[in-house]
Amino acid sequence: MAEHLLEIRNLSVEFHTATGTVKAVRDVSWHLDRGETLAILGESGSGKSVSSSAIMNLIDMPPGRITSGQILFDGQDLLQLPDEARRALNGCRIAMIFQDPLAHLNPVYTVGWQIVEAMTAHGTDHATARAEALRLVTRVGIPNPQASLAKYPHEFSGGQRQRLMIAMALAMKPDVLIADEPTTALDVTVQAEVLSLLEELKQETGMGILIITHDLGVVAEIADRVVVMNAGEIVESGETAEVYRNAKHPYTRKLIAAAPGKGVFHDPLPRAEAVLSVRDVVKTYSGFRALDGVGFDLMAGECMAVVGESGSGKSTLARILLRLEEPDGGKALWQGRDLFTMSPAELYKLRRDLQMVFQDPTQSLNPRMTVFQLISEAWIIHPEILPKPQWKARVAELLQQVGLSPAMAGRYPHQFSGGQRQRIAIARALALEPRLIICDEAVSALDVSVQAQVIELLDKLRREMGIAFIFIAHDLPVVRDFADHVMVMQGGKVVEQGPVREIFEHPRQPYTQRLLAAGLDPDPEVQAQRREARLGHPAAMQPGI
Amino acid sequence: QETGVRIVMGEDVDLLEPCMSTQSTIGAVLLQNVSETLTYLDVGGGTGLQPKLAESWEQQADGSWRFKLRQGVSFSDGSGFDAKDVKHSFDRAMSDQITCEVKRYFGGMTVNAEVVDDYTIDFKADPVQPILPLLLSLLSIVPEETPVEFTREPIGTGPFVLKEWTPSQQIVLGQRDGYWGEKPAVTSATYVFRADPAVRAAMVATDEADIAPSIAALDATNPETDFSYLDSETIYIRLDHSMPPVNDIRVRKALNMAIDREAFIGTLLPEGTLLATALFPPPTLGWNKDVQVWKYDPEGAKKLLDEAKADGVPVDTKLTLVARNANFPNITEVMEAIQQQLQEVGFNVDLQFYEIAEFQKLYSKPYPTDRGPMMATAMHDNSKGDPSFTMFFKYASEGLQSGISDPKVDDLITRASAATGEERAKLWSELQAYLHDDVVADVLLFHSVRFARVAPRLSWRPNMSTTSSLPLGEIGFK
Amino acid sequence: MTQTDILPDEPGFLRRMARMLWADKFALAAALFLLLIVVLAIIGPAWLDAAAQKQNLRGRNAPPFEWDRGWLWIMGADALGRPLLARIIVAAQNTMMVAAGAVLFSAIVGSALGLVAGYAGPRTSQVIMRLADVIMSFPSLLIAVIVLYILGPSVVNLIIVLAITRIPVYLRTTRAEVLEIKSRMFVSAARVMGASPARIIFRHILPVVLPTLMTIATLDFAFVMLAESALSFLGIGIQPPEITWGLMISQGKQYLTTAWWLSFWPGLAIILTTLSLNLLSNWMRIALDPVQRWRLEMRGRKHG
Amino acid sequence: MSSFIRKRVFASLISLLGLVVMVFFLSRLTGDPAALFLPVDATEQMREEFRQIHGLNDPLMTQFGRYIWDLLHLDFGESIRRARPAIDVVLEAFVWTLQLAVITMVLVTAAAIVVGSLAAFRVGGVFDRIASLTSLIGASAPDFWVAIVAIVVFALGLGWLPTSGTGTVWHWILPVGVLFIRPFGLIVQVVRGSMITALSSAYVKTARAKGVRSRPIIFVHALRNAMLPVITVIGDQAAALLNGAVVVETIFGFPGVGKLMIDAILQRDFNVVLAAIMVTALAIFVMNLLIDLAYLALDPRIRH
Ligand SMILES: Nc1ncnc2c1ncn2[C@@H]1O[C@H](COP(=O)(O)OP(=O)(O)OP(=O)(O)O)[C@@H](O)[C@H]1O
Ligand SMILES: Nc1ncnc2c1ncn2[C@@H]1O[C@H](COP(=O)(O)OP(=O)(O)OP(=O)(O)O)[C@@H](O)[C@H]1O
Ligand SMILES: [Mg+2]
Ligand SMILES: [Mg+2]
Repeated sequence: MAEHLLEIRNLSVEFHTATGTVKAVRDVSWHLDRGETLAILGESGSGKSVSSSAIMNLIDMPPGRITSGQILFDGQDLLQLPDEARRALNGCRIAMIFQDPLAHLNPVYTVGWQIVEAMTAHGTDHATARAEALRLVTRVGIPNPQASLAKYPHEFSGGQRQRLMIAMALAMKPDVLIADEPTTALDVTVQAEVLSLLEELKQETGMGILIITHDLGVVAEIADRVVVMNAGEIVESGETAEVYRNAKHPYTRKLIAAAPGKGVFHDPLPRAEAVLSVRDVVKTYSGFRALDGVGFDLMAGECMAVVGESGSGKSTLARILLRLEEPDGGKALWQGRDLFTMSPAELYKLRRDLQMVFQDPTQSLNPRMTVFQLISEAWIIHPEILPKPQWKARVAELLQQVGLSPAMAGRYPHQFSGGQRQRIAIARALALEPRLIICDEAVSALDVSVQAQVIELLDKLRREMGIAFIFIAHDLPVVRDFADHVMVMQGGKVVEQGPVREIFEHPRQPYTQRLLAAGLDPDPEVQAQRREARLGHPAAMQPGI
Repeated sequence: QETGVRIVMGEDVDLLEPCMSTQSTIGAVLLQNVSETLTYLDVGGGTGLQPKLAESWEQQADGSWRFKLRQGVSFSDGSGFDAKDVKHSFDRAMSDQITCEVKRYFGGMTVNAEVVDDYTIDFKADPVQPILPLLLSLLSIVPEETPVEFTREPIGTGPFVLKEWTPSQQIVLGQRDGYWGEKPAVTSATYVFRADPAVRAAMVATDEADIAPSIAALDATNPETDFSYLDSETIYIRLDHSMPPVNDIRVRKALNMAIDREAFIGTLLPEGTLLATALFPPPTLGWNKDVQVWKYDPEGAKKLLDEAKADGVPVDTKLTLVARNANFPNITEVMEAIQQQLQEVGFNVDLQFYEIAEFQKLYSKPYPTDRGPMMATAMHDNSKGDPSFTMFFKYASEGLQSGISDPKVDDLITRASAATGEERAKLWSELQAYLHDDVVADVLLFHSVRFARVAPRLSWRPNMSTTSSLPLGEIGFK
Repeated sequence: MTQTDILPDEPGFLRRMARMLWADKFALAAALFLLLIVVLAIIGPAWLDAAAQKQNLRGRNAPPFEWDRGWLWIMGADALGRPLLARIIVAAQNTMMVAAGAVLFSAIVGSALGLVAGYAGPRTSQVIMRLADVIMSFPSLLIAVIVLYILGPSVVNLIIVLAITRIPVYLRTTRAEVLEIKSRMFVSAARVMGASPARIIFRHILPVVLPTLMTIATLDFAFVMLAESALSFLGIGIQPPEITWGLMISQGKQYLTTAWWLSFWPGLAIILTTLSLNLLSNWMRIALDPVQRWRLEMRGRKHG
Repeated sequence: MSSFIRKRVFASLISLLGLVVMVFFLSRLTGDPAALFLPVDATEQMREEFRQIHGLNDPLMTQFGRYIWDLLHLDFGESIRRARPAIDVVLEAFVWTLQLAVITMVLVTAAAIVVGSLAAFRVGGVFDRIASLTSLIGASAPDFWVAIVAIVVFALGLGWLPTSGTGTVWHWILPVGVLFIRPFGLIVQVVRGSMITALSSAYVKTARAKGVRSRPIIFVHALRNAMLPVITVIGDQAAALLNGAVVVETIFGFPGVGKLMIDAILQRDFNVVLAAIMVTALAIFVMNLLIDLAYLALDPRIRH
């Protein structure tokens, strides 16, 4: 057998939990060669992150345990290597981009320091490392790179953090890059830039890329081969195009079939009184205008998608509408009353009606509460919703609705995969039966089949119960399928808004047009054509990268 | 360091004010080293009152005392010593501008000093004071120029001068030239302060100090270096005769008989401790050696109590036994043992310890009105050789800490205080016996002893006066 | 993944705790020791008071490990010939009452104020913090003397005096942590759900701070047990012939070089109690933290 | 930042004033200095004169007014006992206390952080057990025990160190050593607890993925996150030292502010008490300010 750059043979990983052993990865094998991109697709919670953590020696053992297998890197079995040798490889020859960037950045150090450390840990001198860090941050498209290096993680938007993680991973130009959902929080234009950056580096250094993603478009764009995982096992693998065309395993077929963006546009709802009407919201962070005169109207049962550049203030808008942060100006009338000037007591009464699914699911779940406690807390706070005897049944129902097993109710957040946590957060929001849910990248970490299921659920709630949605998303196909209304943001301003069909079919603003053009198609062949077209017309790319 | 000595004391010296040198910590540094007095009581040698800056004294017809002063004496600042200095020293100490401790010994009398000539001075007291020369052994003489406020630079006629004083750390005395008397063998003395007795003992053992005037009895294990001495402190339980059941003499007797004093010695209190029959120690004028210590007789005590009870005395009343914390070593255990012994014969005793200020309120008049029957354990110090320093305060009806009011006692005190010589001694003896046997004024317990540790290179032994002064002149080297 | 409609029944909380306690033998021993102390504290005075108070000057400072006098004398006797073991057992009640009282009082008041200071606005916080500064720079002895003079001596006042001086450490610790924790996203999430400040504080913030507070509290236990005897000397609180371990130690202090056992055994009792409390609180820190809990659960499995 | 400090200084001055008022009036409720300064046998007339001289006969408000007036002229009054300016007495002692506190806390902090972090790195390991056990035993042992035993061993037995006093470097070793123990035990435990949580967080995984060595992971990545409760407790312990280390001062004859303050309180030497409290309070306020600044420096999330 030819020597591969990285090869995993028969890897099995299990976790100990209070309710029994969880077999997270079962007998998984795959390989990655130099200059190759391998995509791992699969159900959320199917063991993708765990198996890649195993490569980096990052599984806590115990409670985790590698029960079998080999991880061969350059021919030597990593599992047999002493810790010190593995440490020396980490970051230098094998690097990883984590799925959940906020939790994975150290909150008390500046991002500059953290990126520099990735290099100094392997002997680069400080000055060189600093220069390189600046270059990297510029390359991943962080605005105002010099100043950004001195900022702390919590001062960045979700997508910016993700790009910082990418910069950190690329610092040493590793041989193998493991990218765990590197673009979930990126808008398509930035995503395109990041993907081309990876591609470029691959050409340049012969790096092998292992990319874990749910986005079939991303797979189509960069992957040479794919591996499909389901419930801890590999169900299918092969050339990207081949798998797309002739998927053999029913799960793969289901995945491909579930790819969003093929439905019919929602027709605009009949005009009615707006439940939420927002005007001229302004927010500044020490001089920086994160929101600049944002305004829109939202009717009951309407779903408004907010799309836009990463860092354009979408999450900030969500936080401000929920009064988690104080606005510097503007109005937000909820059923005629201004949310911004409400007293805490009034606000408290309204809380139940306005819910949010946060962009970083891990951080938004109290690590000391079980899933059951997390979800049922809603009913403790608002006892009028559900009498106690029904809690268990309702939790089970909610978990099932978001595609989780009720058996998981006794587990704690850290025992879940990224996508599973996101679904817990959705279930929690639904438990309150609110009138408005703000979903900040609520489905970005879900594989397309689960995503479809969740979207369908949300759509049903929208139709049947008149729940309004503010749906912050990067994934244009999903927006296309789910939204009634689209608002496009850039640099803290609303650049364009209108009914979904209008925006998608007749975008007026150049930014919107660029955004739509940058969308990826799940079909590798279609995507290959687009790529060629794009390379032929470099002008389509955003300058300055 | 050969001829220097290092002395480790238990308490920091706050002041080096000559008029305060009746306070033992100050006296230990100043008395007879820096400051001298007209007369000097030789407690250790047993020779009584000796001349110091006064060469002789006599009582005159009107009861006043005339002192002839020593000539050719100079203060350490160079000025000469004469009667004006004595007068100033006295007036300064009595002034109401400063609070000199020595003043308390002159309470209840008015004394006037009159300069007769440069080396003669008269002290006129009203009422007449037979023990005035003794009282003057407490007054340190300072130069005439000393201002009437507390000084921190003591000037005296003694053989030593204050060389260095780092508060809370050390005091250094150095020998001076031109001292009128014999040149001491010691040329300098360094005083340091350590509150913990074990540390003081250890310091002599490690040769960090030469004399530790007071160490714990338990640490006094080395007969080569450790010596015991009677320290003139007497421990007793003051009874309050104004309240039942203690106002009944049988009850007071029972209290005395219930306590097994012997059992304490060599156990909780060091060997050498004396049983007390008076509130002043044996080498005091008029000591009555015929007064017998109350015998330990629990049965007798019980019987007395039963009798009293039969007569309607409320003997079951709860008696509060109060004591001052850390008043003397082992006080907690001693008090617990006493409490138990009292309880064994049928008393109902509650033990209470107090901080000094709180204790003072209970111990001195005016007594709290809601006090209930209270017994105060206290210590009294009289190393001055005369019972008058004790009797009035502790037993006279007007006495500040008196628990009794007995006309005969009052009368005896007045008469004894005015008497001299044999007569005085006799009256004191009589009073001692009367208080102890007839009035059963209080529960007298012990005359306590202390221990000193002395480096082997010194030929110096502690005695009763060591508690109030430590004349460096007495220290010799082997 | 099998889909079931009912939630699995978790093993009962107590059973789970018991299993985790069993897994950590140190903590188990600590728990048993504390249980013993508590039992002794309850029954001790009734059971052994007479023996503990019976003086016997002939047997004073009797050395330990002499079997012929009976088991009560196994630790030797004190300066009045009273058996030390009996005294330690009898003293457990007062000691525990005062120590637990003072520690709980200061911890509860301190952390409550700290939660308020951390969660409330800057003005309230400033007032509370400066108050803490004042308490922090108020010498405990002065508080004791003042309380003694104004309120009079009693055990409750003793507890108050001991507690007051320790309030600032809980207060400051809690506040510092609250400042950080309240910026965490799960707190925001709870706010969005409409959780009341009380719920956020007690359900979301407090559990994170609690382990640290417990660590401090366990060591304060030792501190309070020792400090209490220092205040007895002012006449406040426990007085001989009532006993506490702290008092026994200070009474035995002068015999340190001649009869070490007088203060050694009560000292050992304090050390063991503190140690047990600490081991237990360390165990609790792990047992109550879902992220760490495997350390105990895994071990439990292996052994049991 | 400077407005933060300005506000803080202002608030601290108010609390200092409050402290002075409180101590002034409360301490005067605790008895008559005359009774303590003069011997029991002193006459009432002498007491009266004493009160007159020291202005204790004036109405309390007059006394207070006079005190504040003098204070505004930076006159802290005279020590009754020592017949010299109270502030001189206090500052002399405070210099020693400050040195002792700084030296001890620097050593404690360094040692406790290293030991606590390493213990947390391998929870339940041999080092963890040994470090925890010894530090806890030390921390719960009565301090005078430790002090006396240290003197017996190192000065009397081995003759390596002087028993007590000041003067050379050697004189510092025993006092600092004894003072070291309790804060060390406490801080080790707090560091350990806090570090266990920090070491299991996701950013530590990131650091490992970057190939950072264990030592910087512990001492750079995790430690800073774990520091909030730690510096609070360090501050608390430092405050305790700034208030004076009574046992050490008593036993080692160390001329610090602790024994001075106790003596002054027991003697009701009010001016010294007030001056001492003001000086130590000032030190504690400054220290708390530094600690609050340290919070801000350590955790950017707190800055808002
Ligand atoms: N510490 C743990 N204890 C118990 N179970 C765990 C633990 N960590 C992960 N798991 C389980 O292992 C399985 C695989 O998780 P993993 O994170 O690899 O999923 P994933 O494929 O990356 O999913 P996603 O796409 O949602 O990120 C999940 O079912 C999860 O519940
Ligand atoms: N606490 C903060 N301090 C300073 N700047 C902040 C802070 N929070 C957000 N910002 C800035 O505000 C801008 C908007 O951030 P926001 O999180 O709203 O972006 P977003 O639109 O949600 O982006 P993404 O899609 O990447 O999540 C960003 O440029 C970010 O750097
Ligand atoms: Mg994952
Ligand atoms: Mg965002």
